[in-house]
Amino acid sequence: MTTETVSPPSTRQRFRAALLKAWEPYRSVPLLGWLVAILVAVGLERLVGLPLAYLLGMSKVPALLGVVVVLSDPIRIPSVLIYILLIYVVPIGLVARFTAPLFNRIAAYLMRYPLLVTALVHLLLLYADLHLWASISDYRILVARLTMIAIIVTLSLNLVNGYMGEFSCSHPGFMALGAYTASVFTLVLFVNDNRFGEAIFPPSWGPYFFPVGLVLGGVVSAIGALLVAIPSFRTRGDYLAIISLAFMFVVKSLFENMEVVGGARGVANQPDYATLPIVFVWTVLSVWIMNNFVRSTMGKALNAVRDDELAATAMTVDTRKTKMVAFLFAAFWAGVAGGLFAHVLHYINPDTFGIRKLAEVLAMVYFGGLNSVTGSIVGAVSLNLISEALRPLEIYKWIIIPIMLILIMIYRPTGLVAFTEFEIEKLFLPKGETSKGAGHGTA
Amino acid sequence: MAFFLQNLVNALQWGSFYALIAIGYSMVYGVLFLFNFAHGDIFMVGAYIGFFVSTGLLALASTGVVALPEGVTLALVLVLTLIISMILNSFVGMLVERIGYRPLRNAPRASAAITGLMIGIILETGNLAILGPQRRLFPDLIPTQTITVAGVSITNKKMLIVGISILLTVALHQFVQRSKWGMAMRAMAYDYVVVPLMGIPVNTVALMTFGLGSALAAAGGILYGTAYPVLDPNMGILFGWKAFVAAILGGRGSILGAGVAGFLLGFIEIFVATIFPSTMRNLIAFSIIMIILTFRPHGFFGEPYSARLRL
Amino acid sequence: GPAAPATIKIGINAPITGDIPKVGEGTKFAAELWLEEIGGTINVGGKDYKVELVIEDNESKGESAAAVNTKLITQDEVLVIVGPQASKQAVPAGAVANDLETPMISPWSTNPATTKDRPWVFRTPFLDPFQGPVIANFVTDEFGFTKAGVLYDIASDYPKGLAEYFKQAWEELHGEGSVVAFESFTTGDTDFSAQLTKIMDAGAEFIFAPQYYNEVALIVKQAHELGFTGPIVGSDSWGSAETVNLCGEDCYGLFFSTHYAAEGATGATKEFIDKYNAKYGYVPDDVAALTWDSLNIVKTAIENCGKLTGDIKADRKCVRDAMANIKEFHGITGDMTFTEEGDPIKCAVIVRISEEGKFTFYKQVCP
Amino acid sequence: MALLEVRNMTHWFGGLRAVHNYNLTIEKGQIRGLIGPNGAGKTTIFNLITGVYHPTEGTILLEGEDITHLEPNEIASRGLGRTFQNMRLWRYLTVLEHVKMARYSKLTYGLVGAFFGTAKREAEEKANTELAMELLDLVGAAQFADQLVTSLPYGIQRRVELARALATEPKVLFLDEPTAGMNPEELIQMMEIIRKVHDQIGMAIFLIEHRMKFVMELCETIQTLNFGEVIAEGTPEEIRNNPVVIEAYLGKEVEV
Amino acid sequence: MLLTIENLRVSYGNIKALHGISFQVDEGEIVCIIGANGAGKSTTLRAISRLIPVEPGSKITFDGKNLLDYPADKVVAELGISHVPEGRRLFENLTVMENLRLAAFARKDTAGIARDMERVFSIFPRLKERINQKAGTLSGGEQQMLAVGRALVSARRVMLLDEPSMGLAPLLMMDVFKALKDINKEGTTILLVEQNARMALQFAQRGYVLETGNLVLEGKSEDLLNNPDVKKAYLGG
Ligand SMILES: Nc1ncnc2c1ncn2[C@@H]1O[C@H](COP(=O)(O)OP(=O)(O)OP(=O)(O)O)[C@@H](O)[C@H]1O
Ligand SMILES: Nc1ncnc2c1ncn2[C@@H]1O[C@H](COP(=O)(O)OP(=O)(O)OP(=O)(O)O)[C@@H](O)[C@H]1O
Ligand SMILES: [Mg+2]
Ligand SMILES: [Mg+2]
Repeated sequence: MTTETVSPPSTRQRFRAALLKAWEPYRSVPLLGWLVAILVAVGLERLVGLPLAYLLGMSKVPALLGVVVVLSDPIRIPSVLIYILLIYVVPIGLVARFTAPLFNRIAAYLMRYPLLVTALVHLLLLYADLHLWASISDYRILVARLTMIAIIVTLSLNLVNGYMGEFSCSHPGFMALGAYTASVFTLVLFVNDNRFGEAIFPPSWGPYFFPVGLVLGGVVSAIGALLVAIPSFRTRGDYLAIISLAFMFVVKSLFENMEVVGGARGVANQPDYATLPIVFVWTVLSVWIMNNFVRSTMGKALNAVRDDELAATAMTVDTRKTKMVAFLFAAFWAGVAGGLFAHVLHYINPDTFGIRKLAEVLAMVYFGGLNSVTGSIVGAVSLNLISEALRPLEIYKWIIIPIMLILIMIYRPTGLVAFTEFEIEKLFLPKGETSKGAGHGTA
Repeated sequence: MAFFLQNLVNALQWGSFYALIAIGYSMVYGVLFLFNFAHGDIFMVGAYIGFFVSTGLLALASTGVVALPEGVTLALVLVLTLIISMILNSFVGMLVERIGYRPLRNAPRASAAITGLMIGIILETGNLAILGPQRRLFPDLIPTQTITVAGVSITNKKMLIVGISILLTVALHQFVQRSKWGMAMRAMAYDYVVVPLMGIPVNTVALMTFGLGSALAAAGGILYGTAYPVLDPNMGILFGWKAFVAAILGGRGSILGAGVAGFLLGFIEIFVATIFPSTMRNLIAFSIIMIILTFRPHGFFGEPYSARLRL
Repeated sequence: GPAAPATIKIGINAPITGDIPKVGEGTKFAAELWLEEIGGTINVGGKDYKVELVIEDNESKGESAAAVNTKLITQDEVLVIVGPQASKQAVPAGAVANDLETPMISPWSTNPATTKDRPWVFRTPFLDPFQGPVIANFVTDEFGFTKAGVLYDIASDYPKGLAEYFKQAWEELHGEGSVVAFESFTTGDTDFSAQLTKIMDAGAEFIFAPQYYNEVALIVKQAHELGFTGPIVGSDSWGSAETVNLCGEDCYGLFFSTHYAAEGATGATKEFIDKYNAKYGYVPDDVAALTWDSLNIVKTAIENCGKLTGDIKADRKCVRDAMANIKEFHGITGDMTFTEEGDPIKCAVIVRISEEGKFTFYKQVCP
Repeated sequence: MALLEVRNMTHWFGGLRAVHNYNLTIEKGQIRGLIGPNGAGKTTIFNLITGVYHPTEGTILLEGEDITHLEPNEIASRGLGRTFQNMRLWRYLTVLEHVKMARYSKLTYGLVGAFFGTAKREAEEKANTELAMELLDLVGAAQFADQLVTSLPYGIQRRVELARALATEPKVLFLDEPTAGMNPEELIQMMEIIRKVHDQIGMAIFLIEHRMKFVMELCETIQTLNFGEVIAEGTPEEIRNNPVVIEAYLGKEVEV
Repeated sequence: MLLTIENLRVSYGNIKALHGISFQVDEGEIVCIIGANGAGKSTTLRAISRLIPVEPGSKITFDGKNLLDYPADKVVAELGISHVPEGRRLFENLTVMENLRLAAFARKDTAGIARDMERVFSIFPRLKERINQKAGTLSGGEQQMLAVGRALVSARRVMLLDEPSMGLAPLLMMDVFKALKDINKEGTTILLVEQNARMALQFAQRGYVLETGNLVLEGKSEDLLNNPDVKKAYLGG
């Protein structure tokens, strides 16, 4: 018995229809086509970006699609728009549209190979896009790395808050556990540092063992998660919310009191292991694994537990185990993300992992969309970019972002793109009428 | 012994604030079943409103419009400030309900929680943007008189604060348990869709819940201002989260429970700081809470319930 | 761009929102005042360069400060960065500046880690290891006390560091255990009754509280309410007009060590204070004074560099070298020389809060 | 040995004795009914047997094994499937996913499979999809497989619930008012479906109903419950004419 | 006419539930609406008690007043129309007594309330035994009793009943309908929605048949009971 709003006004519908019509030709562009088109655009930017920027009266290639420039220097708006149009929109549009048949054929051809091959081809292209785009400036690289880490955190929190329908507040704590563990791991073993002394192994080994440190961080935070999970999953209700909140305070306070890791001053000097490709690989891995999980019956059991726990148990679902697994799993990834985060910033302190981080991560989850892998990516990327872009607004940034979020919540209460996962197989399919048969034949 | 008693007195005062804010949380959480993460900031707004009202009143008094003895003027200002601020702040709470929560009645509970969180951030930043970065000094409405009994120093402020807090807790508890409005609030927590079928105006009930909670927050803010007279825009954040913990520790829907848990949190914090290195305050206090909840998952006065985030 | 007139961009990395917005404001105001003061230009090798300030908010967060530095360096292509203020942000931001080879000077960060092993990072204030003994010596000489109580914020770099250096210095003077109570709290706490009760119970003759202005007011008032009658001594973080605004009469007669005393200041210091006061309506904090000095150090370095090539990398290197080579600098917060690490050696001032609530000069203590 | 045996089961809710000294034996393939006035304790008996509550006294044996203190999911995976009086479906799962979910305890691919999508997982999921489609076909809901349940008509939802319970491979199927909210037409359809399912799979069925037409036509024997105690047990004919049952439950002018 | 519905149209998002139905209920009548699952019966009742918005062009008149001017709570409190919703919708966290007291929320006449409560307890003695039990722990049938009880206490002019027989034991069902008849005799108009069409038609004076959002038949109960189409579709042949 819910009260739904009446159908939207017709002007909006007409606008939508026009938009859809303009979009029509692009429906038949496969993912491959888009990736190549973007590659062309970022390649173009490398070649002529700077001269074009000079020509338009800017001293630099606009970072983050020019939003930063626009806000700090509104006279530049036309220049930025022209730049974006010439470098991104037009090339991508043209290439995507006119190469669509070609790439549909290639995509269909790729379908003959195992999924892994197709996936690798796409990932390589995606990374090439990212690399070319970001390496124009260190600022872009930093933002790209932080954004990808945010994707891991957001997705892992979505497992708990979206898929499992609990309200967990402990993610900053898990990140802290991962960040500290990974930092101590690399600093003790591979870095000559005045806190932990001489490196035990040759520093050049560090990058190769970095994954071990990250996994270790993930494991430690999963163990921490056990402390939260055992009491909270004994009964139903909002206990997780409160116990996890307490846990977050406990972790923060614990590190503040641990002199070995610098107490409130934190730990610095983490080596630069979390480079763009490394973060990219971990992000892809985490998205792939979490996406796999939520699409399996084991993962769907989370939804069953959320929607009706009693029914789930009556249908043989081991609800306690299901919740535990998902929660520890989510904590693991938050820990990994924390480890990466520490190595991107080269500095962490307990204060980084407090209430504010919590508000940020929660915002990303709910902005992007509950119960949704795509949504988590959308949420993490958009909020990170928006918050970087709005920096020139100083104080008003923290009025505008919350207002935006409230509006999203009011008009789309479950977030922008809720309840969607990738079907990896379908993602790579060729598009449009030419390919219908091909897709089904191989899927 | 004196040392212990002194800490007991300190803890009572500190707990009062947690209690007052926890009650407000409990109103909305226990009653409407929503996390109102803006509540800590509503407390902050209450304190600021109290600041402006009381400075205004003091300025008025100093013009000599009414010539009363110093003590009487201050007492009058305190009472007026309490009343006016509670009313004004209840409007703030109702506004929050209207903007942030009413449109989300049909949404998942967690979404409303996020709106609350965001409204909280807006209140903090808005305060900073409008009033600038300097802290405000809350006027001294209760000239401190310290009584020392057996080595324990007790101030008139402390007694007043503790007294008012207990009074408000009990009064609100009675209201929610006994009055029909209170009953309507509890009903709404369960199923607001059919509430109008009983002839109950849903929106009024929701507004009232937020209004009452916010009025209490204002009282908390003003008392807080008299005890810790430095106001800053972020003062509500940590307070709010901790009071939220207390609200649940008290048991869902139990106003009394929230009050008791608020005081308890105060005790734990003060005594942890007394016995252990005080840096371990949060560490130990929250560990204790985790342990309590492990063995008493429904809090002190709560009943088992199985409702969960509606998605 | 190449067509634009030659400008020098100076990045300001300030906490405009977040925990310490007043610090951000002071930074911003001082920087703007400074820009006015120099007429918007710096003369390098006979050529006038227009100066442009790029002020960015680091939200009082470490990672954000690092991001701000990265942006300032790679996106805005600033020549040099002034800030961040608090050590919490200056430590991570310093790493970025050092890695990207851009000179940075923090006006306020007193944590040794900020500049340690970072040839590109400098600072203007004296360090905690210096200030600790200054206060210990002062109290010993002035009052002849032997039992100290300390109350500090453990979650904040500055108070924690300073409290520890003080403790070390005090115990060197009066022996093991002479700090009878070493009590802490966490940022955001407002009730210190438990700690104060403990300190009093331990028999401390005075309390050292290296805290920020907002906490100072609460600590002093609560101590008085609990019946503490001894002096409460502070550090440079007390040096804000807000301290007296918030604390009122409770703070009159108390002492703290700092960079400069506003009341009774003379010469350039007084000039700065008056200008600031005239423009913004209040007496500048030490942050503002230190920011002012930092900017002037930057200016001196740029001038000493002698010539700007337009190649930003080379110019940054030139400025850094010039900065490292400044041996003597006469600032409004005192005269300073720089060590290897990029830290200044300078004198501290003991200030007494007068019965009118003014910061009056009491004595100077030099290393 | 009986398939399912309940011995001297008693249950108290605080001070309320909801079930008293209840006994039951069900053999393979039987269809048995449980009727009684509202609040007699029927649903409670279901909940006790399926582990939602644990009885204050008494034992429950499934194929001779004591299952009294097992958790609901363990009991369900040993072969007691059920539906609920007020249909408990999952709001955000599709019909197909509902049925597949009931295969949870039969999955063997483990966490490795869930995380990394092994070949074993693909095979198992595929097999379960096929099985689920068969069951949906059996209850006549196959064409709704990809829809969310909330958008479906009530009658279809009941069928989905039935298919879901069947997917647990029950040895005994517990149906709590399977026709509540259905019109006579649909009631007859439901009856046919249950007959069909019973013929094909051959499990035992234990059902609660207030619709006498349904109970009388389907069940071999019927228990009548009042105030938590069995007041009559027998064939439909015996029950229909039992004065105690008429007095307590059916009333004089029964409409069948 | 007490209640006149004209061209009532309702949709849930894009799903059109009612396509413009019109019917009337006279003072003191018992009228029933029958129809298959999903026909829109419950939707009709929800529209009358203003729980869901209606589309423009719909008209509902009650006692000469435009009912659409009243929000849901005023429909109960001022117009005296009560509604026993589908699926009972009790406040399961409150006790039986609290549920009943809440139902009297908008009433001021203490004596009247007490009388009505007594009446509820005399019709459903079982409720009296359970007076301090939480509604959520009542059995299905007990919950249904409480739902009807609440409506009896909240308003007495018109009662909208949505499948009151669902989940009731045969004997109790008789009791409930008898009680409803009594209530009707005392002047309460009843609009009933039922799956159990035979029972409903035996109980009501007039009936309407709703099919996928349209009214397809109307008439005296006896006529409908004997109508072959109705017999085939709704009375089980
Ligand atoms: N959790 C509980 N706590 C307290 N009492 C309960 C609880 N669950 C059920 N009861 C009581 O136990 C009795 C039996 O309830 P049960 O639900 O088994 O009835 P039922 O026979 O299924 O009735 P119906 O046909 O109306 O569904 C009822 O009086 C009910 O109020
Ligand atoms: N909240 C809702 N959201 C979307 N559609 C709904 C909603 N409620 C009802 N409907 C749809 O509106 C139509 C009419 O539903 P309604 O509940 O009025 O039917 P009904 O005649 O009462 O059926 P039943 O006998 O099952 O109670 C149905 O197609 C139903 O699916
Ligand atoms: Mg039942
Ligand atoms: Mg209906």
